[in-house]
Amino acid sequence: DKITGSGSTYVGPAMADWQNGANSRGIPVNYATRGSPTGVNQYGDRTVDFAGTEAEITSLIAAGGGGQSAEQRGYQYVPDVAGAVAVMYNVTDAAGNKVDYLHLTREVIGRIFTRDITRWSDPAISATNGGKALPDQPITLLGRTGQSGTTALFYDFVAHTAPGPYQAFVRRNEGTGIGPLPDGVRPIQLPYSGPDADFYKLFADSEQIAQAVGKGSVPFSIGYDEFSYALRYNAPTAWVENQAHQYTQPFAENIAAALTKADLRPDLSQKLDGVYANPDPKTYPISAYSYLMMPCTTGRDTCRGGYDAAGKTDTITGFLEHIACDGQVNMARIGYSPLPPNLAQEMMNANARLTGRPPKQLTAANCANPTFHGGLGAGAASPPDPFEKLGGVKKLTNPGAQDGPGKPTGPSSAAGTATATASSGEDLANGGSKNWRDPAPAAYDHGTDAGFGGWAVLVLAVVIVAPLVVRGVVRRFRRS
Amino acid sequence: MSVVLPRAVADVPSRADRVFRRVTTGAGLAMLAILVVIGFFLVYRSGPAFDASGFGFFTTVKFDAANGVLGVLGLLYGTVVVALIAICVAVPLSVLAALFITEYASGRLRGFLTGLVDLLAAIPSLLYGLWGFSFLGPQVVPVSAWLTHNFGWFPPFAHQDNTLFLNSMFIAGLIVSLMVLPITTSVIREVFTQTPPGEKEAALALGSTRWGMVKTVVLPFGRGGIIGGSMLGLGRALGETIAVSLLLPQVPQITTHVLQFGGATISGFIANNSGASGLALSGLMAAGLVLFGFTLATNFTASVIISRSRSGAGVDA
Amino acid sequence: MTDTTTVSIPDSPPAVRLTGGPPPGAAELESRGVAAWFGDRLVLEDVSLRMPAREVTALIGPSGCGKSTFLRILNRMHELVPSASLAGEVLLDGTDIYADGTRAQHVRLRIGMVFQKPNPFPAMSIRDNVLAGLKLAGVKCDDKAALVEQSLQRAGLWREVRDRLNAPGGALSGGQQQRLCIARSLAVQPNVLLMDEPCSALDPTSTRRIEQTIAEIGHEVTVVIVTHNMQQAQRVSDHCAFFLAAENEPGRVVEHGPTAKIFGSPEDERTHDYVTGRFG
Amino acid sequence: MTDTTTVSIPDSPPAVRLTGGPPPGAAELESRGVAAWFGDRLVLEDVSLRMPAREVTALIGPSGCGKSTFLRILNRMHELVPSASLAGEVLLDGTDIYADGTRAQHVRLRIGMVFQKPNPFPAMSIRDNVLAGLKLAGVKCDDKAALVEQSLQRAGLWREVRDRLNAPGGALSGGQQQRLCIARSLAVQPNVLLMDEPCSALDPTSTRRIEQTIAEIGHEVTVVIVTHNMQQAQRVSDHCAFFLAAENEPGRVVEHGPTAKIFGSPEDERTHDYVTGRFG
Amino acid sequence: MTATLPRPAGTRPRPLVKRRTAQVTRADQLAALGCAVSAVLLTWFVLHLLLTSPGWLADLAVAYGLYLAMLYVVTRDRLGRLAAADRLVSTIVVTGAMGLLVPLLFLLGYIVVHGAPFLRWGFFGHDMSTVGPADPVTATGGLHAVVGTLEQTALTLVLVVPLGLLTAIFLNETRSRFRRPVRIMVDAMSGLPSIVAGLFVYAALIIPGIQAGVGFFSYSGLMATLALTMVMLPTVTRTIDVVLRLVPAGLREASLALGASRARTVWSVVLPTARTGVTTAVILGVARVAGETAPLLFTSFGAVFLNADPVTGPQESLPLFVYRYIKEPLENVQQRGYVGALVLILLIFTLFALARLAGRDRSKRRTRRSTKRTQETR
Ligand SMILES: Nc1ncnc2c1ncn2[C@@H]1O[C@H](COP(=O)(O)OP(=O)(O)OP(=O)(O)O)[C@@H](O)[C@H]1O
Ligand SMILES: Nc1ncnc2c1ncn2[C@@H]1O[C@H](COP(=O)(O)OP(=O)(O)OP(=O)(O)O)[C@@H](O)[C@H]1O
Ligand SMILES: [Mg+2]
Ligand SMILES: [Mg+2]
Repeated sequence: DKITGSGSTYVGPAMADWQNGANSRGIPVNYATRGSPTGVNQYGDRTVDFAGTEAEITSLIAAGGGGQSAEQRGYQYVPDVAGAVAVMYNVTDAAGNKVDYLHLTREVIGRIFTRDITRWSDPAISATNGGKALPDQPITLLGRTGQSGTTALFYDFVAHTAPGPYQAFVRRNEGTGIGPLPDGVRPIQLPYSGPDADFYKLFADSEQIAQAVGKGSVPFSIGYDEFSYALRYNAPTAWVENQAHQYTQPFAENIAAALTKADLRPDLSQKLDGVYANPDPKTYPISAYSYLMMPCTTGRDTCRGGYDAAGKTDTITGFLEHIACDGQVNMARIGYSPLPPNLAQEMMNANARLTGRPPKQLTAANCANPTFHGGLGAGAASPPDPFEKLGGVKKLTNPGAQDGPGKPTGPSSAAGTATATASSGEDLANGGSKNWRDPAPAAYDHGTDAGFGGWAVLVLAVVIVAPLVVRGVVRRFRRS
Repeated sequence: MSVVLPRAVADVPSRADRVFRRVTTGAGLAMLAILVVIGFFLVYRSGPAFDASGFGFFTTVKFDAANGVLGVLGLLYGTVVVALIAICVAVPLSVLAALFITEYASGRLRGFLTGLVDLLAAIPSLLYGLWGFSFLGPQVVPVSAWLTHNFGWFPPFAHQDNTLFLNSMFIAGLIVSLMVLPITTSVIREVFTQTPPGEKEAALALGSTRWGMVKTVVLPFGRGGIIGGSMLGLGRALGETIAVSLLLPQVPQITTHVLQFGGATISGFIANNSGASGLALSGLMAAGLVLFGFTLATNFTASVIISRSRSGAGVDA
Repeated sequence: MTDTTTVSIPDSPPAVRLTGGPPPGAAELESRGVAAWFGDRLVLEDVSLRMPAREVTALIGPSGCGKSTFLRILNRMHELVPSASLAGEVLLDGTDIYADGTRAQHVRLRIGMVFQKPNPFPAMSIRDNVLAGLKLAGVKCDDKAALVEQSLQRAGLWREVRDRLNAPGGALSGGQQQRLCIARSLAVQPNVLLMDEPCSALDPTSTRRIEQTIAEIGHEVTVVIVTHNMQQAQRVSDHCAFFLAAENEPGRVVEHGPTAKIFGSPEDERTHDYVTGRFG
Repeated sequence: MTDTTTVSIPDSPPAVRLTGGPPPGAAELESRGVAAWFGDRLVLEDVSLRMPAREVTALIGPSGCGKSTFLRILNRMHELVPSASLAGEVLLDGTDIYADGTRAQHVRLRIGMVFQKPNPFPAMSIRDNVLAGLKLAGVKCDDKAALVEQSLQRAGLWREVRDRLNAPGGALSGGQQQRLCIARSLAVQPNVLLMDEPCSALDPTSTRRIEQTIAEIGHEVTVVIVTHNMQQAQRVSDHCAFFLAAENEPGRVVEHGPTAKIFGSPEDERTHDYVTGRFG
Repeated sequence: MTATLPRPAGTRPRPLVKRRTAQVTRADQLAALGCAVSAVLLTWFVLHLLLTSPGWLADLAVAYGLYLAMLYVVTRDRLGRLAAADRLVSTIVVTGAMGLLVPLLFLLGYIVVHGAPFLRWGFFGHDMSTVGPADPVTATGGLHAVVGTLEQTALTLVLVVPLGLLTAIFLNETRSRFRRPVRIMVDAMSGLPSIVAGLFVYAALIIPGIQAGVGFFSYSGLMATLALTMVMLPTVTRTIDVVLRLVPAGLREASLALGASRARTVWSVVLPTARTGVTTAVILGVARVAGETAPLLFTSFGAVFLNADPVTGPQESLPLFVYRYIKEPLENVQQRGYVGALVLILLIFTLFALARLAGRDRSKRRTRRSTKRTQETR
């Protein structure tokens, strides 16, 4: 039987790859990306057979986003792939040049997104960016409208890296969309009113955010999004400091490194404290697993029975097997990181919880998952941090270490060395005066009435009115 | 002479006629029934939402099932603003285009343009949205910037610092205006073609220029049609979904700043929340019902205006 | 009375037998105290006229006096207008066509009608147009080809179209279309034929042809014709009725009688004024 | 020639001066070898006619022979029909109105036209209707009230409407509307007035009034009138031209000359047939 | 007296040379050209030499404004105030008509440019179930979407045409007292936003159906069809209604006068006469329905594999196909969306061309009728 799933957009490209693989081996699977909460609700309404989600049911219920029906149907979480949330930004420096080298610590990110840091000139930001202050402009935050699994993941990170500001933020915004949150439950929705909302620009989907950042349409803004969208729209992505004080971007090796420290609770839902504080120097801290939500018969107290049709059970177990092994091969190439062996095995266990039969044991021999073979697959490697070449963040920030902080922060040096962000480099760097990406293009600036209108009126008068007046005078003269 | 009274005339229909009458009446009543069922169901299912928020449903800006806050005002506001912008752009263009087709273009061109208008109407809303999102939107940004810079004192053109011009109700309105152009143009064109040729010739025979003729005959005659066509366009604009859902952030809010980022419409909001369940779904139903009522009202006003006006006879949009 | 130009009319073709059609022969039509309303407005009052079988009766009068209305009452077309109502009786060979239980369809089958504007069915061929009456009214016929030929010949159209019976009816000229409509009405062999200004949209030549046709068929069916043209009325009719409506009053029959008398020595002065072209 | 009933016409009101309008007085109109096409179809051929100033010329002929087409050629309305074209010359006081650089608006201002169906601007008041020509053609006038009175008086409508000059033009009866149209045309003081069957949609009384009006203004402007009604042509016109189109041929002028001659002793047999009502 | 109306000199008619009666003379054209040139030059002078131009849009606007102003002034000088206003308005009207044309061309061009390079015949040969996100765009397969669109629209037709036709006949050819309410309801229904129709099907049929375990009511092409029917029914009914109204009343009367019953008249006279018009109306309705997206999100859900059975299981259609891919983050996946958009446009154009073809002889007849009408009005 065919199975249908819906939900997370975060896992969308991966799901496309798995569907294709599964379908070509005769496992008919159909998945639509409609957002995690939608997926969970449709799952609960039994209109789909499984859901893809990053938001847990508890957060969903806390935010009033539904979820009760899924509880009734019964569910288990099954991790399917590892991904990361990127931090994208659009900032210009004092000279009006586009900044594309931003390095941020985890704490600073947390404080920015809880509006503890509210201006780009904040010393906490300049401290990791060559010491030179960015313009004294308010920070505009970009986020997702409504409920989103990505939001949940990101704010879990924020909650851990800046707990104080986070608590204050949540308390401030209880009545403005975030909802009253029980302990440990993360918001899946951002405030749409109240004092903080003025500084939040909420977009309907990841694509709109990425486009806005990529096109530089919101000056002095920063937001979070799936990394693949950032790449697609050439949006500058921040380098994030990890526990080892290295700065990384969300490439597969960094995600994989980070998730080695992920704690899974008994129900397999993730506890990511370890990830955020992973001492591995390759770690990209905002990494997380994405989940499938599917029914089960035994082994969890949230189980409420399997599918009505045996065919569906067969299909989904086949699908999970495909994801666990062959499905992981391409993940690094499209912006994810493959599941480690233990979690791949968990997928088999999930199958067992659905069918009631003993789980299949995965080994390097029967599973193509690259992690079984000691790698991550093609496309996993991260480009080097552009600041490393120049001596590292520390050295840059320390004025004595080099011939001045200003120079390396210049756009040309960053663009020239950063391969990861090079795609955004070339045409963003030359933010000339006629470029409308510029927040205030020169021409409009000077084109006020005084300049433009005055001249135009004068010229018009001279060129058109004068001859007519002269002619009229001449005519009258002749007539008389 | 005594007063004559009409006599009753009864025809005896044949069997074929009786069947004919039954079948067609059945079809008509089926139509009636479908709508009644839809209406009834919408009302029934939006009951919980109305119960939950009472009259506040109409006065609350937010739509947030999380806190049990259900309100349609913000959505409705966005819907109306986008539709109004669309109409403001589309109607003048439609009038000009309709004038061109009926009064200025000759033979072949007229047929071609009439066909083109139909073709425009057949282009899917999705494609307009796609185009608007990836092409037109960015092109419009400098226009918005210019408007803000020079006419910022005019509230709708004002703009807060640090926001973007993309994803604005203005852009959405422009895209929707392209979608309503065909319908308004064809209604207005239809009305214009009904202008009595006698009056047009009378004006011309008095030595009038073409514009004089248009001004004294065609436009006054077509006034009802122009208004009615605009209202029909408005009805269409209110219901536009997918393009708007691609373009707007769908945050219910009330702001006069139409050039800047922000805005939500009922239909776009429903489309973006296609997985809602429980109270949220009920809320969406209620919002849908409000939208339905709103389009109904505009459509009816439109048809009343069209049929009341002198140009209305025989015109059916 | 008929035009003097003689056109060779072929020998009457063999009669074609219809089953389910009207009874054979012409019928007399008589109206008694007919009145007509549109909505609340009385447009015709107290019209009592006898239209003898096998003769041509012309209805004349200025515009708007109710001639068309009267004609449409004669074959129950009047009741098709939503707001219309009527009073009085119309006797077809002595039977009231408005009697209870009489089917309008049946009346119309017996009393054919030709309209002012030629209205052949544009989607049908010439042959199908002629046979349309049979098909529409469910009349059977043993020899359709013969019926088509006979009807077209009686309408004076046979020679012109015999080579293109499959051409669409809309492709003929105005006068030919009008004759096609006459042929179509004749094909069901009605007892009475009503004509409402059949020539007013036509050119002189076509008019002449149709007048000939009327003269021919006037010997076989009862013909009632409305016309604006005094000369035409004089040329084609045996009897004549003059309708007149004063301003804001219903139309009435001012005078009726043999055509010669109406045009030669009318009793009423208004008739005299009208037939001599003083108004109208 | 005019009807014998006399209606007291008030003394001619004081002349009103217009600036930017046509030159004062009547003008002679002459067509030379005029032909007209609709699409590829030639509907009128070789019409050469002189319509003398200050006289009434009637164009008669059966339907479809091109009278209206000819009339519309005389004031450049013909070219408004998309597919229409024409040949020949039309001389207004000796100048070709189709000459290069002549603007149609200007020609139409000098040659007024009254149509078959009354077509006042229904939403405008009676006064505005009369003044519409000035406004549309950009003619200035020093005393509008006087002009309105003068025009309405010449059209024989003044007494009936003087108390309700602000009533909408659409609220008048048909005959009044037609006279309003005449007044509207007269208000710009044209040199020629063309009339296309101005009475055919009207009742006898209105017809009579309009014939009187024509008789009056015929002494001041050149009038060209198309009519189907022989009696009317006899009553109102000084000259007469008979148009005729054989089937599938363009219309031509068969005969023209003084009205008395055309009706009394026509040279052409077809004219004779027509004016005695043999056809049409 | 005969002297006043002399026979034309010479018996032989003049050669028939059609005369030019154009409103616009050579001088007018030259004046317009001159104005255009000087407007462009002046714009260039002012905006590029004296000031810094804000962009091509501003150039265009300024040049256009200047052109209008100059044209007005020049014409007023040559021909007077009225003629100048006339010319000004003509220019503006032409511009307005271009406002109709230009966006259309841009839209079409955009989609063609983005989609055409990747469209292969293979698109119609397979579905997307075996195409991975990293595969080249040319490997895109849309068979499932095309099949879905065709099936859904065909099914919609099957539901809509009989009901719509009968209702239109009911409104036009009968005298029932329900006509008014039905007409009002049809009008009302045409105001039903498509998304609400989708929501209705979703909430009234799919969810309860699935929860009751009735396999029939789940995401499927049929459910999409139902939603589309609600969208299409009123429009089609109304257009057929209009077309039937165009059938001359004389034909109906002729038929009735021949002794036909009402049913017979409708079947043998009215419908054949209106056939082309009805066909056109229906095809145009189909074209509109084929591009409808919003209700499908709730009803047919979409799929990546071919599902030729419209009654069970999610089914893809072209609009969903486009919607699915244009929102994906990978560039080549987005391009798949454009390929789908191109195919959708092509499909709609084909339908449109069909409608034109079907409507052609009707339009001919209509022109004939309208010339007759103009004759009558004179
Ligand atoms: N369908 C209708 N609804 C209302 N009034 C009508 C209708 N048809 C005709 N009338 C009115 O009834 C009166 C008689 O009309 P009818 O058509 O019978 O006149 P007629 O003598 O045939 O005129 P004509 O010579 O112009 O054809 C007229 O005053 C007309 O306005
Ligand atoms: N707009 C038009 N398009 C095509 N043919 C036309 C048009 N107007 C008139 N005709 C044709 O030109 C010919 C002359 O028409 P015209 O109207 O001038 O005749 P008429 O003498 O005025 O007839 P009537 O007495 O009926 O008014 C007719 O054969 C007519 O069919
Ligand atoms: Mg009549
Ligand atoms: Mg005429």
